[in-house]
Amino acid sequence: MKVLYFAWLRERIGKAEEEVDPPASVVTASDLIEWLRGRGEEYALAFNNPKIVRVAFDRTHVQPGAKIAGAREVAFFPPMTGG
Amino acid sequence: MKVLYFAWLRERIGKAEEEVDPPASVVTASDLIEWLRGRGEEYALAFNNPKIVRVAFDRTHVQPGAKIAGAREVAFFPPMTGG
Amino acid sequence: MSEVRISEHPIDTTAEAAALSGLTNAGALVTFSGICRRDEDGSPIAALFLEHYPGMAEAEIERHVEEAKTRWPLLGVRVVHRTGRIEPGETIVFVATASSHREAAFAAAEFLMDYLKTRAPFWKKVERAGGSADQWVEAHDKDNAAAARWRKPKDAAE
Amino acid sequence: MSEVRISEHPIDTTAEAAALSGLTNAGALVTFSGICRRDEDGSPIAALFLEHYPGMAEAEIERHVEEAKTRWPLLGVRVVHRTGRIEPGETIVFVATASSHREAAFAAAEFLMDYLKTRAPFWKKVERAGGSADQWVEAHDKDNAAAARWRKPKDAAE
Repeated sequence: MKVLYFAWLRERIGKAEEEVDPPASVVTASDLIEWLRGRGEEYALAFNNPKIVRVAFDRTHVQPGAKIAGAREVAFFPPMTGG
Repeated sequence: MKVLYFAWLRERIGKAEEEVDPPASVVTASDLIEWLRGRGEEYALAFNNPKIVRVAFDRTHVQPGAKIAGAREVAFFPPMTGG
Repeated sequence: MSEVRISEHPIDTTAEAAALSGLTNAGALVTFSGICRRDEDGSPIAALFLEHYPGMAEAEIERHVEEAKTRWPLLGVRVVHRTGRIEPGETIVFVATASSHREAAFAAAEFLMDYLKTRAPFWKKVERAGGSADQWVEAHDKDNAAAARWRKPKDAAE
Repeated sequence: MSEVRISEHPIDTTAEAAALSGLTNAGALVTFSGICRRDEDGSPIAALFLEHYPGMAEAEIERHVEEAKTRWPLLGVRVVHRTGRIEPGETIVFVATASSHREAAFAAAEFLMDYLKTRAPFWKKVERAGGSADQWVEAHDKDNAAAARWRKPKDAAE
Protein backbone atom coordinates (compact mmCIF):
# COMPACT_ATOMS: atom_id res chain seq x y z
CA MET A 1 0.00 0.00 0.00
CA LYS A 2 1.26 3.45 -0.90
CA VAL A 3 1.15 6.05 1.86
CA LEU A 4 1.49 9.81 1.22
CA TYR A 5 2.23 12.59 3.71
CA PHE A 6 1.63 16.30 3.19
CA ALA A 7 2.61 19.62 4.79
CA TRP A 8 3.97 19.30 8.35
CA LEU A 9 3.28 15.57 8.42
CA ARG A 10 5.63 15.20 5.46
CA GLU A 11 8.21 17.43 7.14
CA ARG A 12 8.09 15.62 10.49
CA ILE A 13 8.25 12.14 8.97
CA GLY A 14 10.94 13.26 6.55
CA LYS A 15 9.43 11.73 3.44
CA ALA A 16 6.56 12.47 1.05
CA GLU A 17 5.61 8.87 0.38
CA GLU A 18 6.47 5.26 1.07
CA GLU A 19 5.24 1.72 0.54
CA VAL A 20 4.04 0.00 3.71
CA ASP A 21 2.72 -3.47 4.43
CA PRO A 22 0.75 -3.36 7.69
CA PRO A 23 -0.43 -6.57 9.42
CA ALA A 24 -3.98 -7.88 9.01
CA SER A 25 -4.96 -6.37 12.38
CA VAL A 26 -4.78 -2.91 10.76
CA VAL A 27 -8.33 -2.48 9.44
CA THR A 28 -9.21 1.22 9.61
CA ALA A 29 -7.45 4.52 8.95
CA SER A 30 -7.13 4.98 12.74
CA ASP A 31 -5.52 1.56 13.05
CA LEU A 32 -3.00 2.52 10.38
CA ILE A 33 -2.13 5.73 12.25
CA GLU A 34 -1.57 3.74 15.46
CA TRP A 35 0.61 1.26 13.61
CA LEU A 36 2.64 4.02 11.92
CA ARG A 37 3.20 5.74 15.30
CA GLY A 38 5.13 2.63 16.40
CA ARG A 39 7.56 2.90 13.51
CA GLY A 40 9.79 5.56 15.04
CA GLU A 41 10.07 8.91 16.78
CA GLU A 42 9.43 10.91 13.62
CA TYR A 43 6.08 9.10 13.14
CA ALA A 44 5.19 9.51 16.82
CA LEU A 45 5.83 13.24 16.47
CA ALA A 46 3.88 13.57 13.22
CA PHE A 47 0.88 11.69 14.66
CA ASN A 48 1.09 12.98 18.25
CA ASN A 49 -2.45 14.40 17.87
CA PRO A 50 -4.20 11.89 15.61
CA LYS A 51 -7.54 13.71 15.96
CA ILE A 52 -6.43 16.58 13.78
CA VAL A 53 -4.96 14.41 11.03
CA ARG A 54 -7.14 14.11 7.90
CA VAL A 55 -7.21 10.99 5.74
CA ALA A 56 -7.93 10.24 2.08
CA PHE A 57 -8.23 6.84 0.41
CA ASP A 58 -7.54 6.88 -3.31
CA ARG A 59 -7.89 10.67 -3.36
CA THR A 60 -11.24 10.83 -1.56
CA HIS A 61 -11.78 12.21 1.96
CA VAL A 62 -12.66 9.52 4.51
CA GLN A 63 -13.40 9.41 8.24
CA PRO A 64 -10.81 7.88 10.63
CA GLY A 65 -13.03 4.83 11.11
CA ALA A 66 -13.15 4.04 7.37
CA LYS A 67 -11.91 0.58 6.37
CA ILE A 68 -8.74 0.49 4.35
CA ALA A 69 -9.69 -2.68 2.47
CA GLY A 70 -9.02 -2.17 -1.22
CA ALA A 71 -7.38 1.28 -0.97
CA ARG A 72 -4.23 1.53 -3.05
CA GLU A 73 -3.21 5.02 -1.96
CA VAL A 74 -3.67 6.33 1.57
CA ALA A 75 -2.87 9.99 2.29
CA PHE A 76 -2.44 11.76 5.63
CA PHE A 77 -2.49 15.54 5.95
CA PRO A 78 -3.33 18.45 8.28
CA PRO A 79 -6.60 20.40 8.04
CA MET A 80 -6.63 22.14 4.66
CA THR A 81 -5.74 25.80 4.28
CA GLY A 82 -6.06 26.50 0.56
CA GLY A 83 -8.04 29.13 -1.28
CA MET B 1 -40.60 74.84 -8.65
CA LYS B 2 -38.77 72.66 -11.17
CA VAL B 3 -40.42 69.33 -11.97
CA LEU B 4 -38.59 66.48 -13.76
CA TYR B 5 -40.09 63.41 -15.44
CA PHE B 6 -38.21 60.22 -16.33
CA ALA B 7 -38.69 57.11 -18.46
CA TRP B 8 -42.32 56.48 -19.51
CA LEU B 9 -43.56 59.44 -17.44
CA ARG B 10 -41.34 61.68 -19.55
CA GLU B 11 -42.57 60.02 -22.74
CA ARG B 12 -46.26 60.26 -21.87
CA ILE B 13 -46.08 63.87 -20.72
CA GLY B 14 -43.90 64.75 -23.68
CA LYS B 15 -41.31 66.74 -21.77
CA ALA B 16 -38.36 66.04 -19.47
CA GLU B 17 -38.81 69.04 -17.21
CA GLU B 18 -40.85 72.17 -16.62
CA GLU B 19 -41.38 75.00 -14.15
CA VAL B 20 -44.70 74.84 -12.31
CA ASP B 21 -46.35 77.11 -9.76
CA PRO B 22 -49.00 75.09 -7.88
CA PRO B 23 -51.50 76.80 -5.52
CA ALA B 24 -50.97 76.82 -1.74
CA SER B 25 -53.39 73.89 -1.35
CA VAL B 26 -50.73 71.61 -2.88
CA VAL B 27 -48.80 70.51 0.21
CA THR B 28 -47.54 66.95 -0.39
CA ALA B 29 -46.08 64.99 -3.30
CA SER B 30 -49.48 63.29 -3.68
CA ASP B 31 -51.20 66.66 -3.85
CA LEU B 32 -48.82 67.71 -6.60
CA ILE B 33 -49.59 64.56 -8.61
CA GLU B 34 -53.34 65.23 -8.29
CA TRP B 35 -52.84 68.82 -9.37
CA LEU B 36 -50.67 67.80 -12.36
CA ARG B 37 -53.31 65.24 -13.46
CA GLY B 38 -55.70 68.13 -14.01
CA ARG B 39 -53.33 69.84 -16.42
CA GLY B 40 -54.24 67.74 -19.46
CA GLU B 41 -54.72 64.30 -20.97
CA GLU B 42 -51.01 63.59 -21.23
CA TYR B 43 -50.63 64.16 -17.46
CA ALA B 44 -53.73 62.09 -16.68
CA LEU B 45 -52.23 59.24 -18.72
CA ALA B 46 -48.80 59.52 -17.12
CA PHE B 47 -50.25 59.55 -13.61
CA ASN B 48 -53.16 57.15 -14.22
CA ASN B 49 -51.77 54.86 -11.52
CA PRO B 50 -50.24 57.26 -8.96
CA LYS B 51 -49.39 54.40 -6.57
CA ILE B 52 -46.54 53.16 -8.74
CA VAL B 53 -44.99 56.59 -9.33
CA ARG B 54 -41.84 57.29 -7.29
CA VAL B 55 -40.91 60.76 -6.08
CA ALA B 56 -37.67 62.54 -5.20
CA PHE B 57 -37.27 65.99 -3.65
CA ASP B 58 -33.93 67.61 -4.39
CA ARG B 59 -32.51 64.25 -5.52
CA THR B 60 -33.57 62.27 -2.45
CA HIS B 61 -36.26 59.57 -2.41
CA VAL B 62 -39.39 60.58 -0.49
CA GLN B 63 -42.75 59.01 0.31
CA PRO B 64 -45.92 60.30 -1.45
CA GLY B 65 -47.04 61.97 1.78
CA ALA B 66 -43.84 64.03 2.12
CA LYS B 67 -44.32 67.80 2.27
CA ILE B 68 -42.99 69.74 -0.67
CA ALA B 69 -42.19 72.85 1.38
CA GLY B 70 -38.71 74.07 0.46
CA ALA B 71 -38.02 71.59 -2.34
CA ARG B 72 -36.55 73.25 -5.40
CA GLU B 73 -36.50 70.18 -7.66
CA VAL B 74 -39.27 67.55 -7.64
CA ALA B 75 -38.80 64.42 -9.77
CA PHE B 76 -41.36 61.78 -10.78
CA PHE B 77 -40.34 58.41 -12.17
CA PRO B 78 -41.35 54.73 -12.44
CA PRO B 79 -39.90 52.01 -10.17
CA MET B 80 -36.18 51.80 -10.89
CA THR B 81 -34.72 49.10 -13.12
CA GLY B 82 -30.98 49.81 -13.16
CA GLY B 83 -28.04 47.54 -12.42
CA MET C 1 -10.76 54.36 -1.34
CA SER C 2 -13.92 54.39 -3.39
CA GLU C 3 -15.04 55.60 -6.78
CA VAL C 4 -18.46 55.92 -8.38
CA ARG C 5 -18.81 56.69 -12.05
CA ILE C 6 -21.65 56.95 -14.54
CA SER C 7 -20.68 57.00 -18.17
CA GLU C 8 -22.00 56.53 -21.69
CA HIS C 9 -18.78 54.79 -22.69
CA PRO C 10 -18.17 51.02 -22.62
CA ILE C 11 -16.87 49.78 -19.27
CA ASP C 12 -13.33 48.42 -19.28
CA THR C 13 -13.80 45.85 -16.49
CA THR C 14 -10.13 44.85 -16.64
CA ALA C 15 -8.92 48.38 -15.95
CA GLU C 16 -11.58 48.86 -13.26
CA ALA C 17 -10.57 45.69 -11.40
CA ALA C 18 -6.89 46.54 -11.78
CA ALA C 19 -7.51 49.87 -10.06
CA LEU C 20 -8.40 47.97 -6.88
CA SER C 21 -5.82 45.22 -7.10
CA GLY C 22 -2.94 47.37 -5.90
CA LEU C 23 -4.57 47.83 -2.50
CA THR C 24 -2.51 47.29 0.59
CA ASN C 25 -3.39 44.02 2.19
CA ALA C 26 -6.66 43.29 0.46
CA GLY C 27 -6.84 39.50 0.64
CA ALA C 28 -10.15 39.34 -1.20
CA LEU C 29 -11.37 41.05 -4.35
CA VAL C 30 -14.90 40.42 -5.61
CA THR C 31 -16.22 41.77 -8.90
CA PHE C 32 -19.69 41.72 -10.36
CA SER C 33 -20.44 42.48 -14.01
CA GLY C 34 -24.03 42.88 -15.09
CA ILE C 35 -24.10 42.09 -18.79
CA CYS C 36 -26.74 42.87 -21.41
CA ARG C 37 -28.36 39.53 -22.30
CA ARG C 38 -29.36 38.51 -25.80
CA ASP C 39 -32.89 37.68 -24.65
CA GLU C 40 -35.32 39.42 -22.31
CA ASP C 41 -38.50 37.59 -21.27
CA GLY C 42 -37.79 34.89 -23.82
CA SER C 43 -37.44 36.97 -26.98
CA PRO C 44 -34.26 38.36 -28.55
CA ILE C 45 -33.34 42.00 -28.04
CA ALA C 46 -31.36 44.36 -30.24
CA ALA C 47 -30.20 46.60 -27.40
CA LEU C 48 -31.06 48.14 -24.04
CA PHE C 49 -31.36 51.85 -23.57
CA LEU C 50 -30.43 53.07 -20.08
CA GLU C 51 -31.85 56.37 -18.86
CA HIS C 52 -30.78 57.92 -15.55
CA TYR C 53 -31.34 60.93 -13.31
CA PRO C 54 -28.03 62.82 -13.48
CA GLY C 55 -26.89 64.08 -10.11
CA MET C 56 -29.26 61.91 -8.12
CA ALA C 57 -27.90 58.64 -9.56
CA GLU C 58 -24.32 59.41 -8.49
CA ALA C 59 -25.46 60.70 -5.08
CA GLU C 60 -27.65 57.67 -4.43
CA ILE C 61 -24.88 55.21 -5.33
CA GLU C 62 -22.32 57.11 -3.26
CA ARG C 63 -24.65 57.04 -0.29
CA HIS C 64 -24.90 53.26 -0.54
CA VAL C 65 -21.14 52.89 -0.97
CA GLU C 66 -20.72 54.84 2.29
CA GLU C 67 -23.36 52.64 3.93
CA ALA C 68 -21.49 49.52 2.75
CA LYS C 69 -18.28 50.90 4.25
CA THR C 70 -19.94 51.31 7.65
CA ARG C 71 -21.29 47.74 7.52
CA TRP C 72 -18.18 45.88 6.36
CA PRO C 73 -14.41 46.46 6.67
CA LEU C 74 -13.79 47.45 3.05
CA LEU C 75 -10.47 48.59 1.68
CA GLY C 76 -11.83 49.66 -1.68
CA VAL C 77 -15.06 49.96 -3.63
CA ARG C 78 -15.68 50.78 -7.26
CA VAL C 79 -19.02 51.17 -8.99
CA VAL C 80 -19.37 52.01 -12.67
CA HIS C 81 -22.78 52.24 -14.33
CA ARG C 82 -23.23 52.71 -18.02
CA THR C 83 -26.03 54.70 -19.64
CA GLY C 84 -27.32 55.13 -23.20
CA ARG C 85 -27.55 52.36 -25.80
CA ILE C 86 -26.01 49.04 -24.73
CA GLU C 87 -25.82 45.98 -26.97
CA PRO C 88 -25.97 42.31 -25.94
CA GLY C 89 -22.70 41.16 -24.41
CA GLU C 90 -21.74 44.64 -23.22
CA THR C 91 -21.41 45.46 -19.53
CA ILE C 92 -24.21 47.54 -17.98
CA VAL C 93 -22.83 47.76 -14.46
CA PHE C 94 -19.59 46.83 -12.71
CA VAL C 95 -19.07 46.60 -8.95
CA ALA C 96 -15.77 45.70 -7.28
CA THR C 97 -15.15 45.35 -3.55
CA ALA C 98 -11.85 44.70 -1.78
CA SER C 99 -11.41 43.61 1.83
CA SER C 100 -9.13 41.57 4.04
CA HIS C 101 -11.96 39.06 4.35
CA ARG C 102 -13.86 37.33 1.59
CA GLU C 103 -17.15 37.39 3.51
CA ALA C 104 -17.06 41.19 3.64
CA ALA C 105 -16.14 41.56 -0.03
CA PHE C 106 -18.94 39.19 -1.14
CA ALA C 107 -21.59 40.71 1.14
CA ALA C 108 -20.77 44.30 0.16
CA ALA C 109 -20.88 43.50 -3.56
CA GLU C 110 -24.28 41.81 -3.19
CA PHE C 111 -25.60 44.65 -1.03
CA LEU C 112 -24.53 47.26 -3.60
CA MET C 113 -26.06 45.32 -6.48
CA ASP C 114 -29.36 44.81 -4.64
CA TYR C 115 -29.56 48.54 -3.95
CA LEU C 116 -28.53 49.56 -7.45
CA LYS C 117 -31.37 47.44 -8.82
CA THR C 118 -34.06 48.96 -6.63
CA ARG C 119 -32.97 52.42 -5.41
CA ALA C 120 -30.62 53.95 -7.95
CA PRO C 121 -32.54 56.11 -10.46
CA PHE C 122 -31.90 54.21 -13.71
CA TRP C 123 -34.52 52.87 -16.12
CA LYS C 124 -34.10 50.26 -18.85
CA LYS C 125 -35.89 50.23 -22.15
CA VAL C 126 -35.72 47.22 -24.46
CA GLU C 127 -35.16 47.74 -28.16
CA ARG C 128 -36.52 44.57 -29.78
CA ALA C 129 -34.93 42.87 -32.73
CA GLY C 130 -37.27 42.94 -35.74
CA GLY C 131 -38.59 46.43 -35.24
CA SER C 132 -41.48 45.97 -32.77
CA ALA C 133 -42.11 48.84 -30.35
CA ASP C 134 -39.60 49.59 -27.61
CA GLN C 135 -40.69 48.57 -24.12
CA TRP C 136 -39.75 49.85 -20.65
CA VAL C 137 -38.54 47.04 -18.39
CA GLU C 138 -40.79 46.45 -15.38
CA ALA C 139 -39.36 46.31 -11.88
CA HIS C 140 -39.11 42.79 -10.46
CA ASP C 141 -40.58 41.88 -7.09
CA LYS C 142 -37.66 39.57 -6.47
CA ASP C 143 -35.25 42.51 -6.71
CA ASN C 144 -37.25 44.32 -4.03
CA ALA C 145 -37.17 41.21 -1.86
CA ALA C 146 -33.40 40.96 -2.35
CA ALA C 147 -32.93 44.57 -1.27
CA ALA C 148 -35.24 44.15 1.72
CA ARG C 149 -32.96 41.58 3.34
CA TRP C 150 -30.36 44.28 4.04
CA ARG C 151 -32.87 46.54 5.76
CA LYS C 152 -32.16 47.40 9.37
CA PRO C 153 -34.93 47.42 12.00
CA LYS C 154 -35.00 51.23 12.03
CA ASP C 155 -35.82 51.24 8.28
CA ALA C 156 -38.81 48.95 8.73
CA ALA C 157 -41.32 51.75 8.34
CA GLU C 158 -39.80 52.83 5.04
CA MET D 1 -18.81 25.06 -19.56
CA SER D 2 -16.37 24.71 -16.70
CA GLU D 3 -12.64 24.58 -16.22
CA VAL D 4 -10.47 23.74 -13.22
CA ARG D 5 -6.75 24.34 -13.31
CA ILE D 6 -3.89 24.12 -10.82
CA SER D 7 -0.69 25.80 -11.83
CA GLU D 8 2.61 27.11 -10.51
CA HIS D 9 2.40 30.08 -12.85
CA PRO D 10 0.95 33.48 -12.01
CA ILE D 11 -2.81 33.71 -12.63
CA ASP D 12 -3.88 36.10 -15.38
CA THR D 13 -7.24 37.08 -13.89
CA THR D 14 -8.07 39.24 -16.90
CA ALA D 15 -7.70 36.37 -19.34
CA GLU D 16 -9.58 34.02 -17.00
CA ALA D 17 -12.55 36.39 -16.67
CA ALA D 18 -12.52 37.08 -20.41
CA ALA D 19 -12.86 33.34 -21.06
CA LEU D 20 -16.30 33.44 -19.43
CA SER D 21 -17.47 36.78 -20.75
CA GLY D 22 -18.31 35.50 -24.22
CA LEU D 23 -21.01 33.25 -22.82
CA THR D 24 -24.41 33.24 -24.45
CA ASN D 25 -26.89 35.12 -22.35
CA ALA D 26 -25.00 35.26 -19.06
CA GLY D 27 -26.44 38.36 -17.44
CA ALA D 28 -24.22 38.07 -14.36
CA LEU D 29 -20.52 37.40 -13.97
CA VAL D 30 -18.98 37.20 -10.48
CA THR D 31 -15.26 36.84 -9.89
CA PHE D 32 -13.34 36.25 -6.69
CA SER D 33 -9.59 36.74 -6.38
CA GLY D 34 -7.83 35.56 -3.25
CA ILE D 35 -4.70 37.64 -2.99
CA CYS D 36 -1.55 37.07 -0.92
CA ARG D 37 -1.63 39.70 1.85
CA ARG D 38 1.42 41.60 3.09
CA ASP D 39 0.67 40.64 6.69
CA GLU D 40 -0.49 37.42 8.30
CA ASP D 41 -1.55 37.48 11.95
CA GLY D 42 -0.22 41.01 12.29
CA SER D 43 3.35 40.56 11.08
CA PRO D 44 4.74 41.07 7.60
CA ILE D 45 5.37 38.09 5.37
CA ALA D 46 7.89 37.56 2.58
CA ALA D 47 5.84 34.97 0.72
CA LEU D 48 3.41 32.08 1.01
CA PHE D 49 4.29 28.60 -0.12
CA LEU D 50 1.34 26.55 -1.36
CA GLU D 51 1.58 22.76 -1.29
CA HIS D 52 -1.12 20.54 -2.79
CA TYR D 53 -2.04 16.90 -3.35
CA PRO D 54 -1.78 16.48 -7.13
CA GLY D 55 -4.65 14.51 -8.59
CA MET D 56 -6.83 14.79 -5.52
CA ALA D 57 -6.86 18.61 -5.57
CA GLU D 58 -8.19 18.77 -9.14
CA ALA D 59 -10.70 15.97 -8.51
CA GLU D 60 -11.99 17.56 -5.31
CA ILE D 61 -12.47 20.98 -6.95
CA GLU D 62 -14.14 19.44 -10.00
CA ARG D 63 -16.51 17.54 -7.74
CA HIS D 64 -17.55 20.79 -6.07
CA VAL D 65 -17.92 22.57 -9.40
CA GLU D 66 -20.33 19.80 -10.46
CA GLU D 67 -22.14 20.14 -7.14
CA ALA D 68 -22.45 23.93 -7.70
CA LYS D 69 -23.91 23.27 -11.16
CA THR D 70 -26.61 21.06 -9.70
CA ARG D 71 -27.50 23.69 -7.08
CA TRP D 72 -27.60 26.80 -9.27
CA PRO D 73 -28.35 27.49 -12.97
CA LEU D 74 -24.76 28.25 -14.00
CA LEU D 75 -23.66 28.95 -17.56
CA GLY D 76 -19.95 28.83 -16.79
CA VAL D 77 -17.49 28.19 -13.96
CA ARG D 78 -13.76 28.67 -13.81
CA VAL D 79 -11.46 27.84 -10.91
CA VAL D 80 -7.71 28.41 -10.99
CA HIS D 81 -5.53 27.68 -7.97
CA ARG D 82 -1.88 28.55 -7.84
CA THR D 83 0.77 26.50 -6.03
CA GLY D 84 4.41 27.04 -5.08
CA ARG D 85 5.89 30.33 -3.88
CA ILE D 86 3.51 33.29 -4.02
CA GLU D 87 4.50 36.83 -3.08
CA PRO D 88 2.31 39.54 -1.52
CA GLY D 89 -0.06 41.07 -4.06
CA GLU D 90 -0.11 37.95 -6.25
CA THR D 91 -3.31 35.96 -6.78
CA ILE D 92 -3.55 32.62 -4.96
CA VAL D 93 -6.93 31.55 -6.22
CA PHE D 94 -9.42 32.79 -8.79
CA VAL D 95 -13.06 31.74 -9.10
CA ALA D 96 -15.47 33.01 -11.76
CA THR D 97 -19.15 32.09 -12.12
CA ALA D 98 -21.56 33.11 -14.86
CA SER D 99 -25.34 32.82 -14.76
CA SER D 100 -28.49 34.49 -16.04
CA HIS D 101 -29.15 35.56 -12.45
CA ARG D 102 -26.90 37.44 -10.09
CA GLU D 103 -28.10 35.52 -7.02
CA ALA D 104 -26.90 32.24 -8.57
CA ALA D 105 -23.54 33.66 -9.64
CA PHE D 106 -22.86 35.15 -6.19
CA ALA D 107 -24.00 32.06 -4.27
CA ALA D 108 -21.98 29.65 -6.43
CA ALA D 109 -18.79 31.72 -6.11
CA GLU D 110 -19.15 31.84 -2.31
CA PHE D 111 -19.95 28.14 -2.14
CA LEU D 112 -16.86 27.26 -4.19
CA MET D 113 -14.59 29.48 -2.09
CA ASP D 114 -15.92 28.09 1.20
CA TYR D 115 -15.24 24.55 -0.04
CA LEU D 116 -11.85 25.37 -1.47
CA LYS D 117 -10.83 26.74 1.94
CA THR D 118 -11.88 23.65 3.89
CA ARG D 119 -12.01 20.61 1.59
CA ALA D 120 -9.51 21.08 -1.23
CA PRO D 121 -6.14 19.54 -0.35
CA PHE D 122 -3.90 22.61 -0.28
CA TRP D 123 -1.70 23.80 2.59
CA LYS D 124 -0.18 27.22 3.13
CA LYS D 125 3.18 27.89 4.71
CA VAL D 126 4.25 31.40 5.66
CA GLU D 127 7.75 32.57 4.84
CA ARG D 128 8.38 35.44 7.27
CA ALA D 129 10.23 38.59 6.39
CA GLY D 130 13.43 38.86 8.43
CA GLY D 131 14.36 35.21 8.32
CA SER D 132 12.43 33.69 11.24
CA ALA D 133 11.31 30.09 10.79
CA ASP D 134 8.61 29.24 8.26
CA GLN D 135 5.21 28.41 9.73
CA TRP D 136 2.30 26.33 8.47
CA VAL D 137 -0.95 28.29 8.50
CA GLU D 138 -3.54 26.85 10.86
CA ALA D 139 -7.06 26.12 9.69
CA HIS D 140 -9.64 28.67 10.83
CA ASP D 141 -12.82 27.67 12.62
CA LYS D 142 -14.68 30.42 10.82
CA ASP D 143 -13.84 28.81 7.47
CA ASN D 144 -15.35 25.56 8.69
CA ALA D 145 -18.43 27.44 9.86
CA ALA D 146 -18.70 29.13 6.46
CA ALA D 147 -18.53 25.78 4.67
CA ALA D 148 -21.07 24.20 7.04
CA ARG D 149 -23.83 26.60 5.98
CA TRP D 150 -23.99 24.89 2.55
CA ARG D 151 -24.37 21.45 4.04
CA LYS D 152 -27.54 19.59 3.14
CA PRO D 153 -29.52 17.61 5.74
CA LYS D 154 -28.19 14.31 4.36
CA ASP D 155 -24.58 15.43 5.05
CA ALA D 156 -25.31 16.24 8.68
CA ALA D 157 -23.56 13.12 9.92
CA GLU D 158 -20.37 13.99 8.04
